[in-house]
Amino acid sequence: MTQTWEAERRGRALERMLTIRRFEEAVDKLFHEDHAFMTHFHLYIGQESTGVGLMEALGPDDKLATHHRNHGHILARGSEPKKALAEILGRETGLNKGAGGTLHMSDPDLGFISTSSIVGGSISLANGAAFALNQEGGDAIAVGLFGDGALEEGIAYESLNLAALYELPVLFVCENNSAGALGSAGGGFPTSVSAVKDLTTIPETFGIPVETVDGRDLEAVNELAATAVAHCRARKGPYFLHAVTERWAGSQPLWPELTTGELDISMAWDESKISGEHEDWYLNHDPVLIYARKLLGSGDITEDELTEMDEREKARIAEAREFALESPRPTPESALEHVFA
Amino acid sequence: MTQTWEAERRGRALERMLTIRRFEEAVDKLFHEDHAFMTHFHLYIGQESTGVGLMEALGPDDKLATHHRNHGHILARGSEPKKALAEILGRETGLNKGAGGTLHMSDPDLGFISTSSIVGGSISLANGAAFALNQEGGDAIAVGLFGDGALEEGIAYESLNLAALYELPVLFVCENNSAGALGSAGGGFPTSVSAVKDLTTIPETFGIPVETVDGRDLEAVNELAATAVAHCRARKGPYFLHAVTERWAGSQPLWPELTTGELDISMAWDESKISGEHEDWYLNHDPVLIYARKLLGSGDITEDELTEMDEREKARIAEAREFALESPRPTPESALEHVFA
Amino acid sequence: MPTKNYADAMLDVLSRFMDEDPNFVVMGNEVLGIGPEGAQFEPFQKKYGDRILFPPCSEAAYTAMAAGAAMCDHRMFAHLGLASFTYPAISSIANEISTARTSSGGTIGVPVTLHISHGLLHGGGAQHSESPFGMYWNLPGIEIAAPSGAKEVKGLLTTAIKSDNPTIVLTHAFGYGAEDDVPDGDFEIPFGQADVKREGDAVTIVACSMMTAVALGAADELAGEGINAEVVDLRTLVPLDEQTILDSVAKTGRLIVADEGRMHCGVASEIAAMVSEKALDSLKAPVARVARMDAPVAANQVQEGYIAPDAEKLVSAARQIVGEVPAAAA
Amino acid sequence: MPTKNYADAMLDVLSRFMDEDPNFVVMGNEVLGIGPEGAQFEPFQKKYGDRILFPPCSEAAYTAMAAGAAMCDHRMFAHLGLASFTYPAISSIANEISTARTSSGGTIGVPVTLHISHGLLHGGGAQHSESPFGMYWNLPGIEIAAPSGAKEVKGLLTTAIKSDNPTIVLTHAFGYGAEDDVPDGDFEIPFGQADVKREGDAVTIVACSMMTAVALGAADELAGEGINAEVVDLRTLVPLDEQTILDSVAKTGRLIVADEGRMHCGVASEIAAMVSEKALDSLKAPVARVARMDAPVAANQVQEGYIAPDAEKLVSAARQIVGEVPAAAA
Ligand SMILES: Cc1ncc(C[n+]2csc(CCOP(=O)(O)OP(=O)(O)O)c2C)c(N)n1
Ligand SMILES: Cc1ncc(C[n+]2csc(CCOP(=O)(O)OP(=O)(O)O)c2C)c(N)n1
Ligand SMILES: [Mg+2]
Ligand SMILES: [Mg+2]
Repeated sequence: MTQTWEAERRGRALERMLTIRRFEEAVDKLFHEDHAFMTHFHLYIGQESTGVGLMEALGPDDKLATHHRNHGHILARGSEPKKALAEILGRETGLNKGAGGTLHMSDPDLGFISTSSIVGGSISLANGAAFALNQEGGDAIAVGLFGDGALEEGIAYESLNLAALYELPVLFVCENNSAGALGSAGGGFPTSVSAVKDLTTIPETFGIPVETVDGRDLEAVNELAATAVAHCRARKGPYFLHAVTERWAGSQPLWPELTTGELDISMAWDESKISGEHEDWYLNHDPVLIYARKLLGSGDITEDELTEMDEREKARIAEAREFALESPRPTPESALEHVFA
Repeated sequence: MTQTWEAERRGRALERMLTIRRFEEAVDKLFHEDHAFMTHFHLYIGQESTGVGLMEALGPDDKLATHHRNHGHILARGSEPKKALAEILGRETGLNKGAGGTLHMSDPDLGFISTSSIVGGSISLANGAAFALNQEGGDAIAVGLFGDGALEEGIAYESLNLAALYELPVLFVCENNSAGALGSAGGGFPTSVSAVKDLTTIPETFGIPVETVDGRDLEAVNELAATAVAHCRARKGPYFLHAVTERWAGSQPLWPELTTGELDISMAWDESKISGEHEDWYLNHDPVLIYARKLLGSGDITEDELTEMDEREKARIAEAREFALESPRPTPESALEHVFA
Repeated sequence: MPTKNYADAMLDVLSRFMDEDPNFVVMGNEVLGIGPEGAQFEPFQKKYGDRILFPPCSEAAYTAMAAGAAMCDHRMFAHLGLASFTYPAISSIANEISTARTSSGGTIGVPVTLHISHGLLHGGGAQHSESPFGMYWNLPGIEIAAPSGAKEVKGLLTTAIKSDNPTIVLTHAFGYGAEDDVPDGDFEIPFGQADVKREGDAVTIVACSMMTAVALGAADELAGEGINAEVVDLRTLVPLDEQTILDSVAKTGRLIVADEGRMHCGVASEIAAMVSEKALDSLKAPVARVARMDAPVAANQVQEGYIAPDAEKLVSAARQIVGEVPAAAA
Repeated sequence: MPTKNYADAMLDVLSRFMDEDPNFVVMGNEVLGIGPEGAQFEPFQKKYGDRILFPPCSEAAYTAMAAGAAMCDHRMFAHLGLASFTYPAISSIANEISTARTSSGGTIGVPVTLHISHGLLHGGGAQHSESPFGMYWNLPGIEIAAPSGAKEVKGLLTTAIKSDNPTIVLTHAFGYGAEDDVPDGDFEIPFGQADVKREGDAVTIVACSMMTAVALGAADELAGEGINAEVVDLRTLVPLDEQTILDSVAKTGRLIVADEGRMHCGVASEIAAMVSEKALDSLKAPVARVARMDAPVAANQVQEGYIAPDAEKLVSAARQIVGEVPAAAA
């Protein structure tokens, strides 16, 4: 029962995707150009539609456990870009006082529990949040966010079994970004080095309902997520959502690069801007352009409004960037402050 | 294409089952009556048909990795009962100089690699043996022996994935002895605490061919094993054999007890001997009695021959018992002899 | 004071939190071990069954599940079984539980209590005899208690469950039946307070877990020879009560550390190093580590006994270092 | 001698065994790390591709697979990635690999080499910065090497792969690019031989892995102050070259241990304990442990730097203990 969304809601969703995209572009520059941080990092470019579509379906009391590719999840849930960016730069003003960084960024105020960058970790921790929420009564649910590679770890299978056994209200969201991935051949982590041809058969084995959705399609993701969330709220046990997206070319190398350039929003209406090696990406995979075209097509937004919206987001991220760069670093001694309560 | 076995082969198989049964009865007495060893142990009673049927299908160059319930595997493969019993008593004359005991008994001369009592361990190690044999060429295969509980461990799933990915010549033998198990309710280890209703769907998920067989039926097990072994020898990848047996009442408590008494072989022809709480066990589940009846029925063996055979095995185990009890213990200093090469 | 064994002491504590805290949950199999004391679990199970889980053999995942619930401020008690069975769960412990508070900038706590059975089992072999105090002490962010008897089990387990930090409580797999006078009602033993179980002036024996009883036995024997040993029960490794150890060594000038864990990078090494750093001048003789030798445990009592720390080894170590010429006079 | 970095040194060794032994297999992802040196892997991959595996993210199972093959006498090399990623595999390492020879009565060996990248990454955070020397040293039956530079990488890795025992070789995740003069051809560094990298008489600095370079830097600075430090590179933890350490301490009378692993139950504790047991009389001043503080690593260089051992801390530790009044005169 897809009811089309009202323009205003669509606008908000597109805006959030733009926040994430401009944010990730800024992160990449802060690493490669500003050398403002030195660690390995992972960008959410190409998956914005999944994150935003999913978060739109959640409520304020729901808990989440995310993983190494968390920037988009945290922003989609509504965290302040400036605090997130400060966190990635390891500043005191960051969401986690700079101690989490890109790999462990989490926003407890928005229901995020500890962010694990150990592949498979988020699945296992999400079970715990679901267990706690179940114990408390009410209808809040837990969401475990992870990638296709997580299904290579044994703990993922153990956790699916536990979730099914204890009928935990947990929504497993597997963002399969390996479609068209070159895996190790491309120098990237060989994600989905699996003999399982269709990942949905894994949750099925444990009797967990599962559906696959095109992760590029924000509204489709949201519709499926709404169904899944309702299932968990009704305490019918866990649900597994499999969102498939193309692996963004920029994440093929081990260290992300803006291979496809900074987003040129005018590509949403001006085909002439599109050409070259990444043509297919701009036309068929970039979820921001896809959704922008949809909204232009339906008349929910005009080119000028879109340009304006994008400029607003650029400015917002530019401010966040300044905020982060000017934020103080933690004091050395504070390294021992949060080891114990 | 079941061809019936010639009497002689059947005799040998029945004899081996009797060896195992009398051996396990001796182990139980050595613990409860003689207090000749103090550790937790696991008996193979009720599964003799699976072990013997399987080993009959293997060749001399095949490698095996077994687990905590290994006595029957090692005897079925042909190890000397006296050396096995000495091992359980921790004597120098044991298969592993008394250092392995019941939990880690292994017979490298017969192709057994290290015996792990960590649930899931044998599956993961069997992959390695299969990998090595594959590397060497030839057609030898590896066998991983484990219980239904092993499929609760993450490493089991990781290992199935690896076996499928690398098309390893490994035969996974899952002895599901939980049919009718009371699990934790009965005070036993809660094996098969799994949301997976049919364990065969697990290997299927990884594209590994799987068949279920009645573990009580020695010849059926052997026939399926032969097919499975041929599959692996032909380097067609792994195979998963699921052998189901009733959980023997004696293993319900955490420490095995001869709840069903010592085997009275005359129950194979004299129904009047059978009564009481364990009637169903004697009639329908004790694999030794089942096979004995079959051979009596087919005329492959007579009551007298059967009695004689059983007496021979009893005497053999009695000797093994003496041998083990009289064997010297390792010297204290030898504790450090085999830490490093 | 009523006499109780470890098992009863544990049930005292678990029942108390079951009654106090509707969110308190106990998960694990054979929580009271696989010996006869296991039976004592039944009445507890009957009463609180709906908040007791018997998880599958999935140590990594149920440890993480307990941790995830604790990250939502639920106090969780997870029994992981024998120490060897905790190894599949170490990623959940080391990567998730020990780091969450720091990585979140202090915003996320993990009030989970992990209960582990450790120790030599008289023939248990290499995979059922571990005492990995050293491995866990090498991790940050986790409090570690090692009760020496039933009284300590009650007092330390209570403090552990009340703690806002993740805690690991290691009790001896052979200890469930060991009895002691155990106070009724609310009884806590604060973390970071070692207990001088026996006063003496000739040599200090710092003991971990059940080695405390072994050390007291050795002390009796030594007393017969006129060697008056002081026995210090560590009680908790994290936090460590350095002062009580240093005071004792200042008095005796001699240190023996008794631990069932392996020697290298174990408890004995840590205590010896701490003293050599902070009280070298107090030492009149070399430190002696009486710990498990660095070998896997062979599955027979003879070889197990050879590598195990025991009263005899403590006695001869004491004789030797008491006989030593003081370093100062060397 | 040609100058090579860690990565080249590793490839020298791996190529040599690929050529010598048709059963030799290399498995693991990012064997040469995720830095620029990763590219050096390509020619090797082209040449020996059929015996190189890029396993799924299943550390427990592929470590056990390597072990199982090794139990069939195949020499296997498995790269497990960063130390944090080895935690899911600890059961395979501690329960299977370390125990097989003992449990089988000496009949089954496990000639597998596990390669692990350890160390602080300038902001890598709590799950990418581990140096678990202590946790692994607490296990029995496994040889452990900690190369301090490219030359040691070549010499020790060769010895490790040749060994009939399971070995763990920990190289620093930031070291792949570090260059050194590396001998061509067959080059082995025997296990159990520490290397005195710098002679001195005022204080002994025993260093593990890359801390050797840091210690040499500190020694230069100390020399300027007239403090002549001797720097001992441990090279292997198991077996440990106690003699070289004891000889040095006998000469200098002062000991500092430098290790990137955490303090408690770590390398520094073990060395300090060993010396306090075997050479207390040689010590003229308290031992000093300069190791990583017991805290998870916050993902920023400021807090990371605070808990990390460095040259400055080594220098001030040296100044202090050299200034100490000898215990003998106390
Ligand atoms: C236990 C563990 N092993 C290895 C790694 C290294 N690693 C980081 S990201 C990654 C790939 C994860 O792929 P996927 O789960 O699909 O997430 P994606 O990056 O594709 O979004 C790996 C193997 C890790 N973080 N944890
Ligand atoms: C990792 C681990 N966790 C727990 C145990 C304790 N344990 C010993 S046997 C057993 C049950 C195994 O059941 P199954 O695999 O079906 O074998 P069975 O005993 O039924 O033959 C368990 C949980 C163990 N040995 N290893
Ligand atoms: Mg992926
Ligand atoms: Mg079973």
